[in-house]
Amino acid sequence: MSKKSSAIADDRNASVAPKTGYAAAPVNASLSIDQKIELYRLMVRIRRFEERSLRAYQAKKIGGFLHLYIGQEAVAVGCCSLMGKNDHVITAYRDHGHAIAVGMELNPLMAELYGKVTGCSKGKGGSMHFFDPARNYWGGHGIVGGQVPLGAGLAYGLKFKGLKGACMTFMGDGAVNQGAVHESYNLAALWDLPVIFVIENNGYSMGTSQARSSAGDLARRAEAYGMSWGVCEGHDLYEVRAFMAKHLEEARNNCKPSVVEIRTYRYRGHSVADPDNTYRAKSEIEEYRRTKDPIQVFQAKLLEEKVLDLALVEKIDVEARAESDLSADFAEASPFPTADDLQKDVYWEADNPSERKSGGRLFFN
Amino acid sequence: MSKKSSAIADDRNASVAPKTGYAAAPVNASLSIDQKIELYRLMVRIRRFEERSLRAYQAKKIGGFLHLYIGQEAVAVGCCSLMGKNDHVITAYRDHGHAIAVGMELNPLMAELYGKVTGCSKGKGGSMHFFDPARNYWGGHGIVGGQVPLGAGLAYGLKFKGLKGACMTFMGDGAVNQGAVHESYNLAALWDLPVIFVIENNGYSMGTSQARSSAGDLARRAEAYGMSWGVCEGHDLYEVRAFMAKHLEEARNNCKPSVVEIRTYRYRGHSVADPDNTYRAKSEIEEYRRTKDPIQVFQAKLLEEKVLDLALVEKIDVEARAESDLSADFAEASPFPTADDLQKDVYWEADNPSERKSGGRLFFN
Amino acid sequence: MPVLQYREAIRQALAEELTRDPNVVVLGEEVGQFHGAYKVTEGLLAKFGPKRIVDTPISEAGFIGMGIGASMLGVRPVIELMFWSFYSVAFDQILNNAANVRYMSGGQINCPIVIRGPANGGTNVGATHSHTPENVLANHPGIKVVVPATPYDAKGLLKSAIRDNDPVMFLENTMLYGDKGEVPEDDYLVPLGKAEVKREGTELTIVSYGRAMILSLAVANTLQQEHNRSVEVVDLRSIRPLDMDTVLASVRKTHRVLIVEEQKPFCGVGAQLAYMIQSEAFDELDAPIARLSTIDSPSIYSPPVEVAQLPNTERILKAALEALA
Amino acid sequence: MPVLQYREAIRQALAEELTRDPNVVVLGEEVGQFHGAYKVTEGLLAKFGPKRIVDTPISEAGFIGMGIGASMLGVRPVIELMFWSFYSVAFDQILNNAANVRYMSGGQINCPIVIRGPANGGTNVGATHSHTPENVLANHPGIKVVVPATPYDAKGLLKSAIRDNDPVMFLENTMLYGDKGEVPEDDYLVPLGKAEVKREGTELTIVSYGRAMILSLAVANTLQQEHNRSVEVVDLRSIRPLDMDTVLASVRKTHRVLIVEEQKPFCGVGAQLAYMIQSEAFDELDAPIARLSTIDSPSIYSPPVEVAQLPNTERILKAALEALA
Ligand SMILES: Cc1ncc(C[n+]2csc(CCOP(=O)(O)OP(=O)(O)O)c2C)c(N)n1
Ligand SMILES: Cc1ncc(C[n+]2csc(CCOP(=O)(O)OP(=O)(O)O)c2C)c(N)n1
Ligand SMILES: [Mg+2]
Ligand SMILES: [Mg+2]
Repeated sequence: MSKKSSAIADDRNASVAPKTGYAAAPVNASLSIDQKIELYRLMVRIRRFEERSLRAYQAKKIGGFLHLYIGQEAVAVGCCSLMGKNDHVITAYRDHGHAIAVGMELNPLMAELYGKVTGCSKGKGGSMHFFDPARNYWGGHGIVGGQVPLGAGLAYGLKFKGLKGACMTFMGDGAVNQGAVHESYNLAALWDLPVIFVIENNGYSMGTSQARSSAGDLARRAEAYGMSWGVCEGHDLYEVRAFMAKHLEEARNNCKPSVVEIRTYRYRGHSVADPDNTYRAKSEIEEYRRTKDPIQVFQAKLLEEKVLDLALVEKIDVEARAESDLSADFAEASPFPTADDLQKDVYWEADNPSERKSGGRLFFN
Repeated sequence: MSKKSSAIADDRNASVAPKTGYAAAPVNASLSIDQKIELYRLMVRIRRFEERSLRAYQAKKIGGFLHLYIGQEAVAVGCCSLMGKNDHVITAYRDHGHAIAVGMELNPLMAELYGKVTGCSKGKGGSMHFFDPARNYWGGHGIVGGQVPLGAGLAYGLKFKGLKGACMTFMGDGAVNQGAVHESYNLAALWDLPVIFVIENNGYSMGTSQARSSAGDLARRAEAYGMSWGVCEGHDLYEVRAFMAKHLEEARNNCKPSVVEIRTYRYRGHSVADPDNTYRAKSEIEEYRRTKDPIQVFQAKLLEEKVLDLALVEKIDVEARAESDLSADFAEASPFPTADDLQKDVYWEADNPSERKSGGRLFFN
Repeated sequence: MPVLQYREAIRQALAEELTRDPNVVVLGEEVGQFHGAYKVTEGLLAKFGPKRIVDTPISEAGFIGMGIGASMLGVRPVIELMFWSFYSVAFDQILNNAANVRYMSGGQINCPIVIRGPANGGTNVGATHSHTPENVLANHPGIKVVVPATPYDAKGLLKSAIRDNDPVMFLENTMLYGDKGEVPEDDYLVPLGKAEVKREGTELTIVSYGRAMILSLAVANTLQQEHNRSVEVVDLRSIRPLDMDTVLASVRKTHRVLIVEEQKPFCGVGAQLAYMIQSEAFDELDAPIARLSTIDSPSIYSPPVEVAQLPNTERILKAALEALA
Repeated sequence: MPVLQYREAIRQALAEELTRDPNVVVLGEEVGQFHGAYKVTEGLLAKFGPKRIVDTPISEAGFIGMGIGASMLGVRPVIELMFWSFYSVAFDQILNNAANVRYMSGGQINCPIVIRGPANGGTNVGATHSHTPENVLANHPGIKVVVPATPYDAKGLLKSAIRDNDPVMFLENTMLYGDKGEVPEDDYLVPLGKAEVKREGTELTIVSYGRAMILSLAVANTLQQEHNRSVEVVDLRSIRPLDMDTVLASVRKTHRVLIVEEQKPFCGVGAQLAYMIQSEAFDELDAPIARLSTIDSPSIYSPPVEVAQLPNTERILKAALEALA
């Protein structure tokens, strides 16, 4: 969606460029007003989209799991906003935020949740399996840690082809204890793959706090492989961008992999169907929401910078809600796949019968 | 085999107790002359056994793989000589040394290599799968890294049962890059399991040098999990014992796991059938053999200590050769299992039909 | 008799065995504080404490392998896989270590573990979360495989599985967790490897297990009521050991067979059954053995199409009518 | 025509495809400096350099997953598993990622990888190293599975596999690496999914593949020469896609079937074949479909007993005579 627009943007001199802190980091200082607004808008769109999807889930329009990203928006938006042409992204099942952050439209995303043929994966993947290779977005993966070797492979592919790019490979704090993650760390470090392993540490894997699942510090495990690493706070978009820009440069320019931990928080249960009261206090959530909500934090900064004013804040919100509603309408109006679609998109050869080289049966009963 | 015996042992005052270095470490200083001789003898028996098995392999008496431990004897003997009643050992496929070090007789080992029913695993496991649970020896495992979670589990079992013991979980330098190893590290550190992960670093995984397979230092990866770690030289039995004794105490007494790297070297190819000239120079092997052969090194020390004299050295060697030859004769004379044995030792229930509780077919065709 | 949910029946089996045998320990992701992703283990942590009910990190290869190692020392771990689909990351531990360690040690080592959790489609969780690996597991000698369909069987089979000295893979079903049935409070066992004729009939034998069996039962009733056809339904309950006698007895009675399974067809359990039935009762068959499986593609997310992909009552009815024709 | 070993035929296929397509890369443990554990890749490093021939650490899940990721960007990795048995530690990457990524992305992503290596028993390496996972692999839609038996087929099939846009699992055999046969030097392809009648006959169809097919051929010759019986041998070559037409045509000719496979029986490939044959050619069968598999236990080490466990010529001859009786 969403042409750039704003009252303030027309009057650029009115904005106040921040001189200190992360906002002053080159990668942020160089942002135009429009760009800042768009970053803000992206976060709002993610939030409103997910809130809308939650209502659809409660209305039983959506099945299976729905892992909401609410509270973590600055991570995906901050990271993905730094992507150049040859930069790639892959993540786990909590993948809505990244999808929107790389520029996917809401309609195919909502339609995917509804299981409709107009969905980004034709209704075949669902919430956990959003993909948009054309936007360098490689999913959306349901097996904890399973996407991490793929991320190393995307980086391998970039290097093999001599492209100057990096692959941001996202995972949760619970994923770091999967063996495949460590195998990937070693391969990346051994072969200098341009990959950044991004641990989105929201404190919990389902109902298990970091302390109950992981010995030691998370990103620091990079040291075991002689890789560089870092930690940053994930509620401040400027901080995420400033921090990730360095790691991306290292990856792109020097093929240096790294492991980074971005501290964040999810407001909702692990997935919509899961309860949320056995392992953390409500007050913990409230405290975060009050002091560190990434949208509020960035809004406050942009208000201060006079990039936003309250009217524009309101307008962006209204637009995002409307867009989300429209995506739900779109999804609702779209057709389901049919049983005939079941065996499409399984084999390239079956989908391209005129180019099929093999014989015999591909499917059985 | 092998009652304790020696000319010198009768004349204890003749021996010269070392005052410095690893030999003076309490765990070594407290060794009796007989015990020292037995440690030496164990190494010689391992070497002669394996040399004999190599000849049997060349004579096509033995099939499959034969991964010789020659050159690494001080590691298994040093570590296993420290075992108390509740200490356990598990290792990979290069498992002959550990088997002899925990006290297994040569006959069932050689018979296992010959695939005979008198073998320690009834001819079912072969070289890679020696077991002797009665001696706390849990194998002998063919999948690289696959034994490591089992080792953590043995430690878990000890702790669960309230026993003061530790499990030494051996692996090669190539195994450290398997995911299951890292998952085990995390579990051990998180739950304080009494396990020592022992990396026998012989410099190569098949034809791949450590530098070509592993980023960073090996044992140091323990830091990633907040575990303690250490490195020692593996050609000096005294050093191995002094070093491991500390780690064992920590595990037994304080349930503190650790990762240790013991630097060693194998003289032979990865397995008998494998060539050995593509990845290392002959001179490298010769150099090690000349300066660091664990049997030579310990022999020299014990000669100096007057624990051994040349006659006894010769006697031990002759006995070990004879014992090895006898084990080959035993193996040769033993019967093979039969096809009827194939389906024994698969299910406990099938082996104990009178106690069988289930119905139906356990086997198919 | 008390009426319990399938999940409660499993919980009761766990609680009874935890009480009976101090070596039993329940391990898995979220089994403790979170009460289990599907609430099967609800309340067990409070009752048995953290030594017996252990929350694990997300490290299936690690903690399953650890369980196997502990079992060699006499601990009896009952390990929850949040989804059986996650066996994919622990495959080596299960199918090399658990399945082979007894054999490779010449019978010296027992591996009394149970791995349990749901293995099914139907809840719109897509291809990565909908594996039904009973065929793959049972392919490996050394392993036992159980798939209970009712609360009664779930409790009785799980208690047998926990007391079994061989590694038992226990495949539950999220779609059945809420199903209710009579479950005795006492200490009964359902032996592994005993099929049960869940419904008698004369014209067609449906061989099935798990939720597909429940659906087959419903179809058999429809066939009786609406088509006046008499269908026998054999519930295998165990895949390995396998009670072929009960299957063959039914085939000799009806002379027609339809196998219904929630499996991807290629080399599914139904294939093995078909091979054995034709091998051992060839002359008893009045028609080819029919088989209804999940439609052969990765599991789709789209809720209505997933229903169509699985062996639903409509598809079973159609297949049964064809088999009866 | 040049006579090559099976391993040389594979090497030639690799070299030709490496030359043809700059995106092809060979990855695996010891494939470079060590020339491959079984010398299949000997000389390739010298010829193509370390960018194209890559030695990996022992991290099958890591480097197979990496290969899958790279393939999504258009690299065409041919990954050697030193033994197919080691797929156990990479199972998730193969059967969730490679098999499903096209589907879950609604057809947006291709995964043109080949995973190759030996999958067989017979060399006394015991239970952990003797898996034959063609059934498990082919169970998963999205995956293709090929098992060549001859040098000619090995080269032609591997070249097809490398050019294929779907993930192809290529199962070789250490016992066949030294076998020799005529292999054209030119750029021929053997298409996936085409069985071949390796020997014509009229009284019995043996359906087989891989080394079991080679043994079956020998037995068929013995049966002709010593028993005057005429046996047709169908070599499947591909397990998925599967050429049922050729199988069924042979069954319609001979009316008797013996399936010979180096598989653990429960849910092996032979079970699926038996189901399909009886389903599609029930009335053509003069006798139950017979099947000879590996004797059902973990693979034994003891060399002579391992011979007895596998489908050797003696066992095949006995089974064939029974099937002909
Ligand atoms: C291999 C595997 N094991 C378990 C699960 C079930 N599971 C899904 S998400 C999750 C928690 C992951 O937590 P984290 O990595 O912190 O990500 P977050 O949900 O916080 O984004 C678990 C246990 C899974 N999908 N895959
Ligand atoms: C999972 C797995 N991958 C590969 C192999 C083949 N393999 C057996 S031993 C070995 C090298 C292991 O080297 P290291 O761990 O250093 O032990 P060492 O042989 O030096 O004792 C390899 C690659 C295997 N057995 N298992
Ligand atoms: Mg988390
Ligand atoms: Mg080594």
